Amino acid sequence: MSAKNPEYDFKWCPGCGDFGVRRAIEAALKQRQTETEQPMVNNVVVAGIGCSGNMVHLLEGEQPYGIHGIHGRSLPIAMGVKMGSPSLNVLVVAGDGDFLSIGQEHIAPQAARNLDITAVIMDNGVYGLTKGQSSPTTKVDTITSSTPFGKSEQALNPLMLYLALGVSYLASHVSTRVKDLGTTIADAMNHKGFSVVHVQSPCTTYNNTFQELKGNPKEGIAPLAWNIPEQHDSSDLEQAYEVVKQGGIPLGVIYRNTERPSLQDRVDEINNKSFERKIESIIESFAI
Amino acid sequence: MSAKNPEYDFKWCPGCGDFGVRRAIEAALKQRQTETEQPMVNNVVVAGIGCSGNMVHLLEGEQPYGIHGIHGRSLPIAMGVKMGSPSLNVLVVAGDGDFLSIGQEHIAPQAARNLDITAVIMDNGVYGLTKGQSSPTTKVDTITSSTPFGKSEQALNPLMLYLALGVSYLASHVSTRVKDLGTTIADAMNHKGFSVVHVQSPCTTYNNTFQELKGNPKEGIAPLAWNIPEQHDSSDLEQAYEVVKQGGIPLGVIYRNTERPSLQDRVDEINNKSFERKIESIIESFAI
Amino acid sequence: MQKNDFVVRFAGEGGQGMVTSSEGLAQAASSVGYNVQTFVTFPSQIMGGPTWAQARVSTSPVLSSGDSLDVLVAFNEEAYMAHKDEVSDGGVVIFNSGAFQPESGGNSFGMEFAKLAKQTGNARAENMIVLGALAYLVGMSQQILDDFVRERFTRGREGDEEIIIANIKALTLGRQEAEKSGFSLGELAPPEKPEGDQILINGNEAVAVGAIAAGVNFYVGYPISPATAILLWMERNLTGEGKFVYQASSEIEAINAVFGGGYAGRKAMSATAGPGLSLMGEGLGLAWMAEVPLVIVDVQRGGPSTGLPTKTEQSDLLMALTPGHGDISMPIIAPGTVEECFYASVMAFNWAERYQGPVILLSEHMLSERRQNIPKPEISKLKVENRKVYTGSNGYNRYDGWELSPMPIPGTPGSYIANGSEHDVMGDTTHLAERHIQMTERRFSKLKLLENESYESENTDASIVIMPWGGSKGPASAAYAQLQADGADLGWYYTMFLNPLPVKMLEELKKKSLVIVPELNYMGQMSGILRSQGVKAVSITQYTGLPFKVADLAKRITERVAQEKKEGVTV
Amino acid sequence: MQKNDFVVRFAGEGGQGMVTSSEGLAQAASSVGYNVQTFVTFPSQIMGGPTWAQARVSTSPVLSSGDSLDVLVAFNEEAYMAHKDEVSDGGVVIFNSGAFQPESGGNSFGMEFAKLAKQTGNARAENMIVLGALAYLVGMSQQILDDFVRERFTRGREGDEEIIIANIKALTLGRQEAEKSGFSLGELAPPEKPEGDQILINGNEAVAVGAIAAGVNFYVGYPISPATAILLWMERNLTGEGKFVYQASSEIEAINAVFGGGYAGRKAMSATAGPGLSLMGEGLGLAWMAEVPLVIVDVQRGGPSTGLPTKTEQSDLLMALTPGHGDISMPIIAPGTVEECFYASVMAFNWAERYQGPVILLSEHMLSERRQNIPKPEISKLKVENRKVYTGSNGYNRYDGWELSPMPIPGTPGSYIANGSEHDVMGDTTHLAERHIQMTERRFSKLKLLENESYESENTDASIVIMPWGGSKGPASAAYAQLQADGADLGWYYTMFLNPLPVKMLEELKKKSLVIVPELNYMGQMSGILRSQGVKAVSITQYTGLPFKVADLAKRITERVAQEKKEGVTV
Ligand SMILES: Cc1ncc(C[n+]2csc(CCOP(=O)(O)OP(=O)(O)O)c2C)c(N)n1
Ligand SMILES: Cc1ncc(C[n+]2csc(CCOP(=O)(O)OP(=O)(O)O)c2C)c(N)n1
Ligand code: SF4
Ligand code: SF4
Ligand SMILES: [Mg+2]
Ligand SMILES: [Mg+2]
Repeated sequence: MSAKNPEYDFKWCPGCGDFGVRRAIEAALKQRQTETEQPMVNNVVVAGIGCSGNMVHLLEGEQPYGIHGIHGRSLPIAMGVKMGSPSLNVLVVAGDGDFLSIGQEHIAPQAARNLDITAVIMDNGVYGLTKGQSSPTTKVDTITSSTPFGKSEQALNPLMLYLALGVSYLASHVSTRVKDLGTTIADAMNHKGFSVVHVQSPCTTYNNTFQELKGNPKEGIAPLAWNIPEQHDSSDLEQAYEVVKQGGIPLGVIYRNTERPSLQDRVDEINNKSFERKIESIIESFAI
Repeated sequence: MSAKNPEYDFKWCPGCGDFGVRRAIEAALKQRQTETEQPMVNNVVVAGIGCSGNMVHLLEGEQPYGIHGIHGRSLPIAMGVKMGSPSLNVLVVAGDGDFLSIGQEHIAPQAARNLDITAVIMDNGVYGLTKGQSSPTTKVDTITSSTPFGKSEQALNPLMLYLALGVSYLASHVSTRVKDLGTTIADAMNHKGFSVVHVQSPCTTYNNTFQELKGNPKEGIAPLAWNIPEQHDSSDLEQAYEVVKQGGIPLGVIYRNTERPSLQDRVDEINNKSFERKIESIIESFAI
Repeated sequence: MQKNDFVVRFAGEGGQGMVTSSEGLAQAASSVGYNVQTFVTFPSQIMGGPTWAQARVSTSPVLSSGDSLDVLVAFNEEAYMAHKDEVSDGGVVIFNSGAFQPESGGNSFGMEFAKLAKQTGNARAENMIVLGALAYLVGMSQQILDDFVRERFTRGREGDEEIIIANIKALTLGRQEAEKSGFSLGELAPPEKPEGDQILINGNEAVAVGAIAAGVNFYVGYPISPATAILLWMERNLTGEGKFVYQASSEIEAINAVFGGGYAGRKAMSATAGPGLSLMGEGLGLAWMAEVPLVIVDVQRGGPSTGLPTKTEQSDLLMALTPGHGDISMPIIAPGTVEECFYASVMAFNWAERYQGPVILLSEHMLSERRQNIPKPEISKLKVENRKVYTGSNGYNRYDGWELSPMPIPGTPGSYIANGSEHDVMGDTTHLAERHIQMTERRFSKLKLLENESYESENTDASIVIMPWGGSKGPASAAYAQLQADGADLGWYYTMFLNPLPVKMLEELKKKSLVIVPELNYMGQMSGILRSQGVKAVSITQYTGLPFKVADLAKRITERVAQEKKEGVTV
Repeated sequence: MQKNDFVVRFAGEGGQGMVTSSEGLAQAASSVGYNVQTFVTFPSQIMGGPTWAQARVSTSPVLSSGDSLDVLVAFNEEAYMAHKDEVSDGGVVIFNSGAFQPESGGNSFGMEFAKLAKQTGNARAENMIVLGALAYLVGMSQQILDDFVRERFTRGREGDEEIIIANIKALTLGRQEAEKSGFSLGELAPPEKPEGDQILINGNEAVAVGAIAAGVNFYVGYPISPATAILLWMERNLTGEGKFVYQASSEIEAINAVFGGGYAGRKAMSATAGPGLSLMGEGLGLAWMAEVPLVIVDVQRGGPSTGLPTKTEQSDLLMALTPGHGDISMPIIAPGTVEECFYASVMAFNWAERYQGPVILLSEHMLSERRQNIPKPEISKLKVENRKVYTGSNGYNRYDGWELSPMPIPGTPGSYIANGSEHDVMGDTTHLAERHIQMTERRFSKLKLLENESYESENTDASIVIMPWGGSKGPASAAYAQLQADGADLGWYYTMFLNPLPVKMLEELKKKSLVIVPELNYMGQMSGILRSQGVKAVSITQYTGLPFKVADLAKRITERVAQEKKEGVTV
């Protein structure tokens, strides 16, 4: 827990995947700080509600700005922050429930706009904070506290969704590969446009998938996670679809479109085309 | 306008695509009535808010049940109706704004559940009822009343979205082919699971695309609409993606998965596994 | 006798230029110094459908759109049947004899609109034919309309002159037809030019322009009647460096984006109507909790639910006061006139910045579409308030203390967390009872900063007073004037600051034996609020989707006063 | 002297069995006829974190969780420091000497919880050690706990007997340790077995079981503290043919699905907390407008916004009354005890079906987790109401008239449109003023069907009365009893029917010189509502996230009464 504050009383459970994500984000923020020579207060972390969202309070070291708002609304809030002050770096941190269930409606518009922010999603296939209900990424038939007879809906494929919606940068990762993950997040932050880093971050208390992800050769469990081969051309959307269709958890950058203008580019263009209207001349236009 | 009611005062503009969709729906309802030998009151039409949603008031002849609720919420309402009374046929009618903007969050869950209803979407690439603002399917750079300097976001590809979310039946159509459309809607209603019939239904007042859709050889305009070839195997998801990737407006059934259980199948299964708990025995379980 | 005032209604099918006619008349009349006010209703369908628009022209300030019509222009039979009963004794109907023939002539005369228009060489000049006839009837000089036409159609294009000539010809033709009819309403008194420069503007525009005057630089909104016009206006005018305006994908996106913008240091705004406000409750609660300034305009329409999108009502007040769960009390400003729309908008931003939180501006359909001449705002005299900004170094405790504290702007030192959960001085989540006490009291203490003494009062010695709110101010003040003239002993109170109410006004109201609140809702929402604050208040309600008529309201006030005198208060 | 009542608190780290201990004690004590009530708070983190749970055991009905502690069981030093000041004079602390040693001994004694547990051969028997010690201190017979252990662990599995023996051994060990300490709180009076059968249940369960008793057959909900337990319970128990229960993707989906279910003829329900209710406003408005029955439970927690998810508060009342825009007035039932949770739930469904519209059941965190013995509901005596259903042929005008009319069920003749826009008799959209008048009055007239005379009153001649609502009923009634005993001239009113209020009660309240409303919010929400209805009401508020303490409340009531007698009402 951040040393700053003795009143704050939330803790992740021992072994929670979010610890790894935290270290990766801290590393990414530092890396970007060096690269851009901007102060830490140029970063704003916008969190969803969930165990994962508590990230915004738990980051150690020099403190960025933060928003811990309401469940599912991190993206529109982030849009407001970014378009309100375009020189800021805006990082969304949210869980699979927050981002893909109650907040799912907000992905399509930002993908279509190519809002220049980075979303780090901690997917544990469960609602952690409310103690173990099923989430959109929970596998069908899984028994959870809210699906005592097995989950009756098919799991959402978030990577496929992101691609279909036109997210311009997509990476997939696991929380255990802290160093790679940190570099990927920094890379995503460097991308001009809407970037999503979708991280498998197991919930040790309600859905411990560490073993499935890594595999366990002794017990004959093949690992779900696999490295995207070097030769993958992430600028090719077709190839990106191929990666996702292979299933499992690909590790690395799946797609990156550097051609598309970001929302800010578009807005700048319009603001250049149009001129600022002064209040006096506006009022004059209503003169009788 | 339905003869039933002189107080109702909404009319579609002359030439509006929704007229064609209306005739197709009327035909489909009649066809299904014959096929299933069910009375018309076994149908419930759940409408979104928009010019398109007024469909529910404008259907002529024998009247189905109807709901004209609030903007964007036709799917969850339809879920309630269907799961509340599974023997009903539930038909959603909504516009591109209603279904793909404010209501977009509701598609993924129903696709994941395979809720057994049919959604007929009237896509005119514009907000008709509020007089001409841009919608998610409005093309980038288009000038509309709300995008005076050109729309700054990329258009959503709804067909791609539906496939990515796992909709189990997908057809694409145009409002002018009334007969085919009617047959397709009836076919979709016959499908057990979540079916979407996405119809190009041009708005003659704010976004008249009749010519683009049909093409105009004299003026060298190639038609956007094209017939899906007979040999297309709609049970193959790969082929479905291929059809959508070809762009334009494919006409016909793109995808059809008849293997997946519907939500009702799942619920029945669970209800068979579990037993009804009587109130007396429930109370007894709390006895001291 | 000279007439000082007339009301004309244009009724027909959408697309026949009803709105153009009424706004054109208003523009022409106001340009020579008359006071004007328009009233417009739209049909629910997009094209066609029964539409009507009305204009009132007067030598003195216009308080209401007028109870009955001096002239009805009926473009078709349906319109004639629907509106003829509202023509006053001595009023006149001009009907389109090219379209129909009314059963009984009476006080009406016909012209063939289309045929006459064709004679001018401009088939689209029907409205000018009508305006010409009208001008004759109400005794308005030919010159006024001629000048108006000349100004309007001088656009520096080729053919301007032709169009001008055709239109003036149309005006003359119409005038001649009216002359032939033998009808006349007497001569219109010459304008008493209002003091100072005037502008002609409607309520939605006034809200938008007020926001610009207050420094709005961030706008995100979702289309919804009757607020869409504000979004569209902003899309065109909130342009240039450092401005952001955007159409959201929903009201939920809008409120949260506006929250983010406010946090980032912007003057952020969205406008919506009831259904949108119902979706913004959670976001408004967040802004209250995290102390982030923003302004939400609710242009009320008939409710509940999808309700009556094109009708007027004042029924969102209760919802607006507590749009979300928990202890919150939203500051609310409700303008009563088009002019107040402008100042309410400026004040809404001032309030938001001053107390660092969300403010709701409660407008109404009837104000939003009403075009009216108002004194030109003097920008140099406006007081525009800006945020108290933190300028120190890092390590700031943004939520320290029991009252307002300076707000850090991201990008500069002073990082903290804006938190929707209860939080400590840094914004980190906490569950300590002491903290919840401190923060709750802190949030409410800031409302004190919004207290002011801006209200109207008249005849304050009276024990029974009228206190309308919002757009009912106009009809109520006309009714009040009428009752005063009739010798009634009534007082008058009015403010656009509904929450918090001006303290002194509230103190005075508490001493009254009865406060009568005319309002356009069923529940009597405002009088309930006043009673909860210790005022003996009752409502006079109406829920028809239309504004009060002055005579009707005056009668109901008289009845209520008589009842009060008989029974004493029964609240 | 015999003790009639004791309060014990178990405090430590999450996962150490605090809740199990308090609930076990409650179960054991209630099984022999004591009255019990538990109180639980959770930390915000998932595992570990400071947790405490409390149980009160009494020979008479338990009204509050108890102001001060007879016994504190401290599992670690942090817990000891946080809670020791709440131990009453003469109370005792049992601390875990395996974990820490308090600075000053005083009224405390230590045991090594873990070491003693190990001696029993069952390392998980720590709680039994503690319960044994506790039983000795409060003078509870060994037999009670032994029997409890025997019943609880007889599960028909192999090894049951071993576990029973180990646990009984643990109880005995604990008892011996306490005996050694020399402390004792005197002998607990034998139970006065309550009349009739009892069940042990918490507030969330009581709401859920009540819903089943009322015939709920459709439930869609989204997880949120403290309402999640209702969803989870339903997932397990609302099973079998014709039942539907589902986890929604959001509260917006939930309310709209429940609307659809209600329309389709179901008894439909969802449960949420404040943030969810804030998202349901639009859907609730639709149900009001289209006249569709449904029940929404709001288990209130600390607000606003994400607020204090694991703390108690009564601050959603204003929002619940008008959750959406326009003229709406949501029927509200707010239970004050665990028993009332059951009946409130039954009544909420009865109301929804009776007036054909949405009903809000306002529960609270403090009730939801409180486990208490209550008289076993007699199902055969419950009055369960069902919808007035239309059974005629097609062509029915569902919205004809000014009051309730039978509702058609889709699938049977009588098709109509449930419309969120203002509508005519068939449900088709219309904008006519007459229709809006008829429909608005129709919607409000139906509230009359909910009027009833179910309220408590005592000492009704007093001019100053106390009227708590919701979960503050318990502490308020204890305070009232105390003040009565001290000779105060105070009256008592209480109802769980907050909107509409029982008519006769409201009439009586209006005649009082002062109605004092203890409530857990800042704004004094209920007293404001009462004032708006003509009652001279003031609140005693608290916003700490915790329930009132009886002594504290009694003192504040006394002060308020004294002030009133000095000054007269100042509202
Ligand atoms: C409007 C609203 N609904 C529900 C909740 C309760 N809630 C808090 S977190 C959460 C889900 C968290 O799941 P996820 O986003 O996957 O985060 P995790 O805890 O797994 O990291 C829910 C339902 C809330 N805070 N607000
Ligand atoms: C909550 C809410 N927000 C906004 C509106 C206003 N509104 C009505 S219809 C509509 C969009 C209609 O567009 P679409 O769904 O494409 O239907 P179309 O009219 O084009 O058929 C909007 C924004 C509303 N009724 N409710
Ligand atoms: S519940 Fe799961 S996600 Fe939450 S902190 Fe514990 S391990 Fe992490
Ligand atoms: S506005 Fe467009 S969509 Fe609406 S009725 Fe007219 S043509 Fe059809
Ligand atoms: Mg999760
Ligand atoms: Mg559309």
